[in-house]
Amino acid sequence: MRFGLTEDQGLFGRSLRGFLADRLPLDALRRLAETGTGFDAELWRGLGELGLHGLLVPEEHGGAGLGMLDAALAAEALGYHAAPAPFAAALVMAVQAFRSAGDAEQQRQWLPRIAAGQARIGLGFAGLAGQTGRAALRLEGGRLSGALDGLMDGGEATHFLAYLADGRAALIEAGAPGVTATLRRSVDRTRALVDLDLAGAAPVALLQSSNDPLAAARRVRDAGRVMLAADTLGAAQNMLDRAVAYANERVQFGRVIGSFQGVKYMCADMATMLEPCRAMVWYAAYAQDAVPEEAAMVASHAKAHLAEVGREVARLATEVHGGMGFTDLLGLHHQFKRITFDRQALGGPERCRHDAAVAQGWVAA
Amino acid sequence: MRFGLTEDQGLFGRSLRGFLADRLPLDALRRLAETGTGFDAELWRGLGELGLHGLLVPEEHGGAGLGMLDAALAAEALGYHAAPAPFAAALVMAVQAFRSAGDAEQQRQWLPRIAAGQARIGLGFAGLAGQTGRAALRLEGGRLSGALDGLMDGGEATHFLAYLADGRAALIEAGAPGVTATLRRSVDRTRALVDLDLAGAAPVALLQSSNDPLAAARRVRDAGRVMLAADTLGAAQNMLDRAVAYANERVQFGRVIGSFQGVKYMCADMATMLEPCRAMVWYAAYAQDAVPEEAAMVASHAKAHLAEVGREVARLATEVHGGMGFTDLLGLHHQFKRITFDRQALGGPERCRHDAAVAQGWVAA
Amino acid sequence: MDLTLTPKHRALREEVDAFIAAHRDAAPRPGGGRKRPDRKALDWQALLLKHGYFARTIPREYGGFGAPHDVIELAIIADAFSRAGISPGIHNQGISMLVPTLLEVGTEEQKRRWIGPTIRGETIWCQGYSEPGSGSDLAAAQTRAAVEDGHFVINGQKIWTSSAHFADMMFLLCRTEPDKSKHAGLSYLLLPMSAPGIEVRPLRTMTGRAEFNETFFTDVRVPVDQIVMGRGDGWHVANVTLKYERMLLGDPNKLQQRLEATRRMMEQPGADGARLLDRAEWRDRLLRLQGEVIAARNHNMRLLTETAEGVDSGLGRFIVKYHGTMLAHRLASLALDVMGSTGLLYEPQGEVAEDDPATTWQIDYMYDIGLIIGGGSSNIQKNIIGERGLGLPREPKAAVPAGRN
Amino acid sequence: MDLTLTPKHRALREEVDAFIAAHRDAAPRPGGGRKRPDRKALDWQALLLKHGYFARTIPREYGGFGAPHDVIELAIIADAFSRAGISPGIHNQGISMLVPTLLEVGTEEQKRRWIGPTIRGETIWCQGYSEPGSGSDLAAAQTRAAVEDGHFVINGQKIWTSSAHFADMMFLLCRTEPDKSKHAGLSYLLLPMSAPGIEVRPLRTMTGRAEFNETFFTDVRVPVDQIVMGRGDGWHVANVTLKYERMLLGDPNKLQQRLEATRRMMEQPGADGARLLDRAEWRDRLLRLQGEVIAARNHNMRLLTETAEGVDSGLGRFIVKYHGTMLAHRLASLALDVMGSTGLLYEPQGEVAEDDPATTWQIDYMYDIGLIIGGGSSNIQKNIIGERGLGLPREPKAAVPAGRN
Repeated sequence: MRFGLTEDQGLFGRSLRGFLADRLPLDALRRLAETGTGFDAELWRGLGELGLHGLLVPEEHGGAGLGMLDAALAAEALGYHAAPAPFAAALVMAVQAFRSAGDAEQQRQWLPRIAAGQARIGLGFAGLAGQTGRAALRLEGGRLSGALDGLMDGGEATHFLAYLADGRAALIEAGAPGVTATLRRSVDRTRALVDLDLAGAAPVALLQSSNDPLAAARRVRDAGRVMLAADTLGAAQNMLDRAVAYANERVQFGRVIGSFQGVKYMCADMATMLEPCRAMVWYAAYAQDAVPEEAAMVASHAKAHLAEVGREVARLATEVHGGMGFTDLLGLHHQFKRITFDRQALGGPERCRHDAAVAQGWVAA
Repeated sequence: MRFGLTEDQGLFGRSLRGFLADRLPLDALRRLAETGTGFDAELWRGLGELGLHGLLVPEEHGGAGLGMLDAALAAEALGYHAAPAPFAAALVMAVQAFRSAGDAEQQRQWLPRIAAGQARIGLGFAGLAGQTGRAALRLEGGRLSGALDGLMDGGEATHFLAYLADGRAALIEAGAPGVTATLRRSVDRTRALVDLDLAGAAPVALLQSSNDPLAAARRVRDAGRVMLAADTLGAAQNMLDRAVAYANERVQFGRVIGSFQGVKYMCADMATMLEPCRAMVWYAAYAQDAVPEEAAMVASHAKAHLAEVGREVARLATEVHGGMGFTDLLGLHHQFKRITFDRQALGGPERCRHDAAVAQGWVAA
Repeated sequence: MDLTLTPKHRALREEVDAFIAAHRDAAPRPGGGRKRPDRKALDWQALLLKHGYFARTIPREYGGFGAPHDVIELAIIADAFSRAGISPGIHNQGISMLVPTLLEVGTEEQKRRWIGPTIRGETIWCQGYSEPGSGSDLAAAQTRAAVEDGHFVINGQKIWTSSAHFADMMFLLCRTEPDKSKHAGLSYLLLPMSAPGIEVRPLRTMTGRAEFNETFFTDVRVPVDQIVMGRGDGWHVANVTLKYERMLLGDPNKLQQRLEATRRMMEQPGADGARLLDRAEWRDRLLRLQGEVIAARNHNMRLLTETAEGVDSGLGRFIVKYHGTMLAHRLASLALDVMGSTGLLYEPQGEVAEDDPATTWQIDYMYDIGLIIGGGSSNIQKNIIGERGLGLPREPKAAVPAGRN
Repeated sequence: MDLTLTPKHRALREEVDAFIAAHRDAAPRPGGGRKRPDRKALDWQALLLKHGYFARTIPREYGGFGAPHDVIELAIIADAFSRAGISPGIHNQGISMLVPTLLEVGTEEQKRRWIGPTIRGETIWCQGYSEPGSGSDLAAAQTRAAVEDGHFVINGQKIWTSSAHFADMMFLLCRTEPDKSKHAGLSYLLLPMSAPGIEVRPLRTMTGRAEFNETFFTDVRVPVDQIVMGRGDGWHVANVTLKYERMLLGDPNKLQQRLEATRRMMEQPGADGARLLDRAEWRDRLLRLQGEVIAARNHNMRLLTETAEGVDSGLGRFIVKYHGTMLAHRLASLALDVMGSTGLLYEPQGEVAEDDPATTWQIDYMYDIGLIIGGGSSNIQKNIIGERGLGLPREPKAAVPAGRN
């Protein structure tokens, strides 16, 4: 009966941040971002050792069996450090997809592989989440053809989970015959997008065990939205922390700039917007597991609200840094772009708010 | 070939402001606002002597034959001083109504009376402009029945011009049989609203000479919107001017508060929002006379934009004054409420922007 | 995070919903600025206290319900009232600021004496903080109190004393130690407004009502034991009160209440038969505010949990007033826009009778500006957030007082 | 107000429209931050100059078109290009800042020498203003120039010198009179970037490109006559340039260009076949920005008229940069939102080739933040607006430098 993190959760968040701070000093981040694949084998291994791969995978399938709030804390830490690591799609949405629409055998087969870090699944959602780009897939005679743009976490994926318009999802092996995956570098060089062209590709699994495939797909979408919201929370918090530190250091006109109300109030405005977002993200994540009647609404609201706050914080924190914020020297832009990515992926704020209205019955889908 | 006021226009604006500053010191304004009728006979006479009554009435009908930009300058001055005087409806929209939909005889009969200050016409527009409230009028056998809420400038009106849903407008004498006019005090005590209940009232004139009555009605609406935008420009400028003066005077923490960036930047933000509005209002007014293809779009845009800017300036200027801004002591609230009135009358910003989209063919009406 | 509702919580929710359904006609209309509670409001308050829907965790010996602190319970109650658009009880400066201040730093005797009548709405308090020369700069207060014959003898002037024209008591920040430094020379006294030598001059505000006052003190005598903490501790006590004032002014239940009320208006067909909720540009505005209200409410739940666990929320608490008052202003703005031209009507019914919705919203809209200013203006809040919340340096002292250029 | 189009104006409008229709394929893509003009851009520039669609009012003897100042003509031209979404020519610091500075305070010889090649896009200028220790506090510049043998000998360091890595010339603010007070000790020099002793180190920005540089000066020699105005006049000249920079950065034609481009995107059917322009929440956002762009454009027309009539616009001019850059940022924000997830793709083609729309908008979105910061950050702009525009007092000097608490 409390609204807050457990001691374990606090510890988990801190240790993950500590690990990332250690592994991703600016020069390392800069180097890893060069590739634009959003993946680094060593970082991936390290995150696996911390238990990230199987975070949401039930213990019976070799995971830690933790909940969406734990995953949100991980996403926040990854966003804070702009970590080039598959997560929202590969380790959260994919697990959610198997759990909500995979049959027992599919879960037994795939969830342990995800937990072991062997299956890294890029995931594409298109129309169902308000993504733009091509989204025309046909499943005929067990073969999948067509195009799906903008798969998340697809940079060095072993598999792709492609959603069909009816809410079913097909798992496809990267490199299988008929599968052409084109890496598209996104503005956020720590996370790539993949465009998929399929010509009679044979899925290795078809997730269709839900009674209501569209509802199952929406739950996957909602999980993803919460993760992107949490990612923005982390990235924006990082930018605010650095803006405050910079304002405490930088001298202009004979004074530390943080002593000028102009700069101080920018920091205060950022904190005022951002601080309530923390509890909002916690609740949105928690609701995915524990408050089904509110889950869809709060997931979409968290995504939309964090996108709006994130954009403001991204601009203001950069402004506080003056010219330095605009350069590559401090690397502040990694978080800036992280926030851009989170906003535009899986539906922008207008779309998310629309979905929140649908979830409340204010308007038809 | 210039974008600006003529020397005459500058002079006209200044002399009107000077007159109003002289006639409306705070104690006088406070007294006149008590009634809530938006009318004072002495002020009305004085404005007539300055030529305001017949400003837009053609010279052949005893007016000055000036244009909408001149009227906007008058509206701005009236807003600046929160003058309790019928104007937007009684002296602009009504004239526009006669000119666009009155026949020659009606113009000959009524325009001189308007110019002489004898006919003070309250005007009601309802659905056509996005007003809320009752708007159900029936014209049967030359008799008008039904209800129309929120007539502007109706406080001590001699006549009411009531628009029908088809764009025709009926002129009704106040106090005639079947006419019940209920004065409703608005939050802006310098301008009242009147609710009209009609039971078989006989119009003294029916304005129906336009080929396209709805288009004629929209031109009247647009003229009114420009006037309300200009009124907000004046009221907001007044609030900004006073905020700056107060910030230059008031001492806190041992300093004039205007020397604090916190206060200074509020003033700078207000000026940055408001200053471009001046040219916008000029152009919107000018376009009513001279750029027919843009007239509807810019009128609605000016109304919407000034409403948004006005609301921000109203809040910020009050904030700069601290507690004093919230009291009646400085009378700042007269302009605050003027801005509230301008925003909510003749369609709020969303409605006005919608109309701007319609005017550009972006969407069907 | 554990918001699982126990059977006890579910029962409470049903109980509150049933209570509201049974008694909703007895509730006074929420919003509309400050008035002295009328009979209806007092009766409603008594009913809420009796059921533990108000002052739920305040000990019984001080007049509360004496329930153990349970964030979920408080949330269930607040949520039920705001969903239903029903007044959750009286919120005034005595209840929301003085009571928690006394609970935190008052003596046992002070708690027993003042908390009960205050939460019942019988004793109305006003706040004697600001002075004409020191609105934002509270610690510069010049109203002085000298000790004579076991009494403080008060002389000076306060301003912005809301409710002073109908208040029974005042908590007063005044200078008792003129020899000490600015902040160390203040004390925090409690005094009856009926004391000889107090003159209250109402200040009419932009709402047209006299919600604030100037209060003049001429040799006003107060027994020396009517002090909270000790002499010279006034700045400390005042800051405790200000902390609760910030929480009061940012109250998320009020935000939720407004959001729901606005949504209900948008569900009504307009003159053209269409509902604004069906227009995407309007719906999006409402949704955007809904997202912010959700964030504010979740944040409040977090703060309540931290308070219950004795954690100092720091920054999380400092932002509440600025965040909440600005959001409240935007909610009232939307409500006015929804009402359109009919929302311009403004015919307040005075201190006692209930106002119509248009008038109530207009009052709220204006009063919000007052709340943005009062209790430490937004600029003061940003100083607090920046300096105490984020650790940024203070404004340096000016070498020469800045004047006109 | 007289915007009546004369037959001459109507003819011009038709002429420009016809020109655009005939030549639109020759135009480089607008937006996307700063690059050295490529062949296509230079050819386009030459074409515009020849027709008088660029540098229309600059005298022929300096390389312009030599038309008399006519606000309507300029508006007709700007409007035609922005409606068509076609590049209106090169806007860089040389053209928009140095050229008007020379026209205002340069010598006849300086005008004849520099304006022509600059407006043709052949001579690229960079601005040597900011230093590592003085970003916002320009007058604190420490780069010094001592006179020896008829030359200034420059030593020091500049930062944020945009385009320095491909510029031909620099206008430099440096300290030539070390004995004089802060503002009176500066001079404004013109020097070739090829001069020995200049080292340019590119600074990669968030766009991934090197749009800015650090520039180091070691005994760089410049003939003493390559100064604008006299020794010690540097602060005055720099402020003339800054005035034009503010105008450049708030350019309303760029805003109009962006608005139109965004509207066109919103008219395209999306993946689900629906047009965003048909969704009221999107349309309302576009409309709101359209209203602001209209205000900015009307305001610009007013300023142009005032300039032509020799009126000092004061406040009206001071707000332009802050207003324009913030609005540009919001326009780019909408454009990105319209593109959604496909707008995330970012594959810049380097200094020469054209970028795809998603990349171009992302660059603009980021570059806008740079523009909000550069040329005097928004806070500096607000100081100028508040102090010079509104007459509010300056920040008082600190008694003790403020540091950490």
